[in-house]
Amino acid sequence: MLQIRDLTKRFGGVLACDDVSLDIMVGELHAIIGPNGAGKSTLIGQLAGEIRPDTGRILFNGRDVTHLPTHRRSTLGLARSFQITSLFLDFTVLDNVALAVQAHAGHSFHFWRSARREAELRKPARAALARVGLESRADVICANLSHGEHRQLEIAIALATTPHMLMLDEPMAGMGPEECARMIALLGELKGKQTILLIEHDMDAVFRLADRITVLVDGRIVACGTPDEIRADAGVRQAYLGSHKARHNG
Amino acid sequence: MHDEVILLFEQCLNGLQFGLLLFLLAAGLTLVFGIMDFVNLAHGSFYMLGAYFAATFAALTQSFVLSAVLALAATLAVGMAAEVIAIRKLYGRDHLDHVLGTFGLILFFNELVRLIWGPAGMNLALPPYLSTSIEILPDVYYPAYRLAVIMVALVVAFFLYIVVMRTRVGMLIRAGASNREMVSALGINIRLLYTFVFGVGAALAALAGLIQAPILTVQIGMGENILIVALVVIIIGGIGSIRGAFIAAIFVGLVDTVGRAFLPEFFRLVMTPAAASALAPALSSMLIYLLMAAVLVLRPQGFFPADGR
Amino acid sequence: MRKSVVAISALIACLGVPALAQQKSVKIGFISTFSGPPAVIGNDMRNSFELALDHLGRKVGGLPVEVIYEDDQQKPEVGKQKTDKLIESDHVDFIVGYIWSNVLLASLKPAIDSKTIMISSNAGPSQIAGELCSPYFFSTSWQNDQTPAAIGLYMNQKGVKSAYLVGPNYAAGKDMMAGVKATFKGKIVGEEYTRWPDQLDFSAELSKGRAAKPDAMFVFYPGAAGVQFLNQYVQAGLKNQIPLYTAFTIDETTLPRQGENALGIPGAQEWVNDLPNDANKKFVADYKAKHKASPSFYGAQSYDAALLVNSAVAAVKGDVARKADMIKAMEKADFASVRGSFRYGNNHFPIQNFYLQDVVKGPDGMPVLKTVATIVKDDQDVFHDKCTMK
Amino acid sequence: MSAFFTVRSLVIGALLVFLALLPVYVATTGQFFPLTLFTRIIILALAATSLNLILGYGGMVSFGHAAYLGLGGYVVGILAKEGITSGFAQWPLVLAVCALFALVVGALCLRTRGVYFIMITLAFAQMIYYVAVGLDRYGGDDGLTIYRRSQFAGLIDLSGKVQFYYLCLALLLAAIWLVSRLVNSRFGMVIRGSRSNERRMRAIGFPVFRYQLTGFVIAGMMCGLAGALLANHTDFISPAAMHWTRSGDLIVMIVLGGIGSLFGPLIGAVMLLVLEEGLSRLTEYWQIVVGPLLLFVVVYAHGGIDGVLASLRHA
Repeated sequence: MLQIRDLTKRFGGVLACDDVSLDIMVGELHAIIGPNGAGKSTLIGQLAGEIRPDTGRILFNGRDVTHLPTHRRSTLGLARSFQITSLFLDFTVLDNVALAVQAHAGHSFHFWRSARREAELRKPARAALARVGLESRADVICANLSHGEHRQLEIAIALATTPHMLMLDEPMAGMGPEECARMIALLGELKGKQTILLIEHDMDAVFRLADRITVLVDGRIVACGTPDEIRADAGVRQAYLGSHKARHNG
Repeated sequence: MHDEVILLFEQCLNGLQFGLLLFLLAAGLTLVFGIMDFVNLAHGSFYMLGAYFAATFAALTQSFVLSAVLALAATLAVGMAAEVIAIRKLYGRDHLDHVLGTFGLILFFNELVRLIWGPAGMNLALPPYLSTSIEILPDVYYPAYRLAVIMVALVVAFFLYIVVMRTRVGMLIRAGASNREMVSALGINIRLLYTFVFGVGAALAALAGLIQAPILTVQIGMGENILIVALVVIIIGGIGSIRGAFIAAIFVGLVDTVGRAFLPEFFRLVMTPAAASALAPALSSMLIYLLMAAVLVLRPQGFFPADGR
Repeated sequence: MRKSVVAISALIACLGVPALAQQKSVKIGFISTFSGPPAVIGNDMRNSFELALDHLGRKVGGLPVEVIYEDDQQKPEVGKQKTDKLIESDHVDFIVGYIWSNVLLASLKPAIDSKTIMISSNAGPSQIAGELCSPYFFSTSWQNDQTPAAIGLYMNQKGVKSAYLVGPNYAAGKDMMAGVKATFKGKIVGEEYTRWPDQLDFSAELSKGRAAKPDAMFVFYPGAAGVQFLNQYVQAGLKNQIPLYTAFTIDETTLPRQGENALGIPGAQEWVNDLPNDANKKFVADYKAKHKASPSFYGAQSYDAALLVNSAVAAVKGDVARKADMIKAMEKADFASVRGSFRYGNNHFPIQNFYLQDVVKGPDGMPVLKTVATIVKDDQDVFHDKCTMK
Repeated sequence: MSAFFTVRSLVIGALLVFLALLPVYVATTGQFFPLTLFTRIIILALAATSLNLILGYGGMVSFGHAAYLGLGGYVVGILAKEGITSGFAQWPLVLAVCALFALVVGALCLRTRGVYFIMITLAFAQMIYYVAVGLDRYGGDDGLTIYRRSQFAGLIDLSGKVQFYYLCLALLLAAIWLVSRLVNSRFGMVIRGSRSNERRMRAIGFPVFRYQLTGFVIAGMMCGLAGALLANHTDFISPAAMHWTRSGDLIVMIVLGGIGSLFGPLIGAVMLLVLEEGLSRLTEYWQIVVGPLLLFVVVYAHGGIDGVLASLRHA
């Protein structure tokens, strides 16, 4: 599904992404973990098209998307959620998702019919909301939602674009225990139906859901394999501990 | 041929003088913009107030220099008062609110001046020692006043550069430009710094205003058109950068003055003198805006990205 | 007995009233510039117009007069807006004033369309003397080109061979340049226009003037611009190098601020403060008494405008609705003008003499304008044949 | 139903009835000045409505929108001077010229964001201002008088004050209705979405630039039409109509009336110009009130009058 070939990105002195190569298989839930500042957000930024890599190539379904603008990648089926919630706060929840449906329902140069009354937009939007359990909040203004609901809405919006691959940037960030549980259940449902790239700190969620895990430290891949391999891998543990030491004198 | 060279030389001096004047106006604007991220359209009003104060004090004290100093002090006070009463409420709002709020201030200051000084406008007579012309080159006469303006502006530019670059206050100002929250977190009374910087910005605009007073008449709304040119200068120079403002101001000053002086000759070949001299100044003004549009499209941060210097 | 006298006089009074009932007072709109530097000119015009009304006993053609003053801020669009207001909201019978040709040109159409009689007491653009002339338009000043044309003749008399012309780039500026070029026999070595009204920095033009080395320089800069130009002309050391000839640049409103700079610089004028006729003596004396300053030609022309309105309303005995008759009466111009008698051309522009004025030291040492000679008699503008009126 | 009879819709309804019946009042009293005043208010409300489409709904703060007022006026003025006075030729050309100018300017401006967008739109408007000043043949600084209004072969006589008033009112209401359709359409949702969160719009797959540019062009054409009406109304056009303070006035109208609301521009236009006319009779210094009032609205009442009316729903 997604081939990343020796991606490199340097911000001044900091080498945020150092010659990363990675393949994501169709239908798998691939998790990426690593300490803060390991370059996870830079990686997803380059995949989404918001950050332009210095060198390297990204192939999505065999097509080179390295320099494609963000909106083109989304229409090709590459959806993402944001680490810091980024929604249409002055729109209703349903409008938020309907916009995502509209983005993938042909061009928007329709000037006359009211978009809010177009069933072909509203029905799929309600379906996406149902999948994340927000259908009861459809007509609430987005700003009035709780933080957890915002995170769920991020997923719903990403799903509404009927993506081939879903990139989730720390969906569990800032969530309470029962909200985490509900999110894990949701991701469990999506597993298998969708190729998912999950970036997350919540270890037990990662190890319970992920088919394969990649560990990123200081912009480099230190390990990649099944949850059991990673759990047993000495390098990973050392890298996690070592990276703390490395950073002090870095 | 000799005359042509003299003419060009005189025009370049005029361009330099206009450029330095623009710098004084732009410096205040870019400081306020760079540090407080605040778009201040009322900056032109302080330019006008400086001219009015200078003309009033000159009538009272008969001394050009004394009236200039008093005018700067008065405008500094007005600037600080405006910051405390109105500007302070607009921090943190988006730029549309800044533009609108200060647009309201322009209307207010114009009417206030009309109320106090009346509609007729004033003019600032030059003292005798400044109103002659000096032979700077063999039989080339250049008005003494314009030379004085160039000297004063250079001194102020140098002084400003030193303050911003070398002193503690300067360091605070530059820090404020790059990271506002950090400076306030360090316990520095950021509110006082803003009031002071805004006041200094107003004083700089007043200096530009009172310098132009003897050349142009002092009247209501005199600051509105030159404000736009100053905004163009700080965009080209890079918002928040004093060095950028200086270089861009000189460049814009030369382009405008030389264009206004020599384009008519060029157009005279193809059209009547009247049409030529209507088109020439219009084109030289347009040149400046074309330049800014090009900068904005190619390098949205301007030539010298805002790093406070 | 006394009661009956009172009753009878009351009866007569109310009898008399119906005759005039339909026109209680004559409403006049006066548009000039009362803000910014040119306010000096506007005030001179207002003072002279008011003085004329005082001399007429605050009555025009026997009717009380109501004057509404409006400020055009020296902007054509504002002048037009105020003209519209005077016509549609105040329903004035006459509109008087207009310093600037561009403001007058912008305000002409609404007045002519609404058949409101318009009297320009200063601006005289060539277009209105020619193709845009109208029965409802009268001028008590001159057509722009006439005065500079007179200066052109005077420069020929002085044997000037080459001239460098400088002026503002608006309707009147172009007329003035055309006027000098029409009569001046010598070579024009340079013709520079400056942005109007905000450009008051003439350094570029003065440098070019010096470089062109002409026999003389001609300049047209009314009001504050004239003060600025003269200051910078002297500052640039040109005073003794190149003689200067002017039109509408040195007058009683600017002389106080021009001072010595203006000494020895000639200008042409259709009205001068020392004209020997009685009307002028009374006008100048009363003006000086009331305002401690001498009136300018702007004021004199506004004074005449008031007398012209009076002659019109008197001719129709107060019934201002009879516009055609008023126009016929105005065409006769039978009132004691401060510039002595003058006739109207077919385009309602005056046919009058032009005098040469020089600036000399007055008895109290202050510079004063003095008439030196009459350049041309009964001069008519060159555009009157383009006007379709009889 | 109760939502329909809110205070806001009652006030707007009353305003529209007043505007519709104004000519009747004028005919009875013979006082024509209010008609001239309100014709100008309606035309400027049309211009403000066009700006509100991109500024209020689209978040594109164009500080040079008066350029289209001037462009529309000058196309009519220049054609009239060259002898072409048929409205059927002039007005389509006005729309074409404004569309072209908006396309070029929009394509360049929409590459920038925030204060740079404000400055670059201002720059292009100043450029058109100086082009007009430089057009010596068409009067330059002195302006250009239009001796014959746009002719529509007897269909509508623009010099008839009442007919012209109703034409302007009809065009304004049509514009407001068009905007109401536009902003709720798919196109409108993209424009409003880009105002709310442009980064998210891109992430979900919207090529935002082309929609914003389309909005820019539509607003430019609508304002050009207002410019043509203004030129016909005042029989005169001068560069001053495009001065940057005129663009400022348009923004003030929107903010005073209620930014991003359908009738905000109309309310703002009526308020500002009636204030201007009324106060200027009381005191020559009327602007001393408008300045601080604007500051007050910006700082405290961000929704403008429309916002205040809306909040009165519970009253």
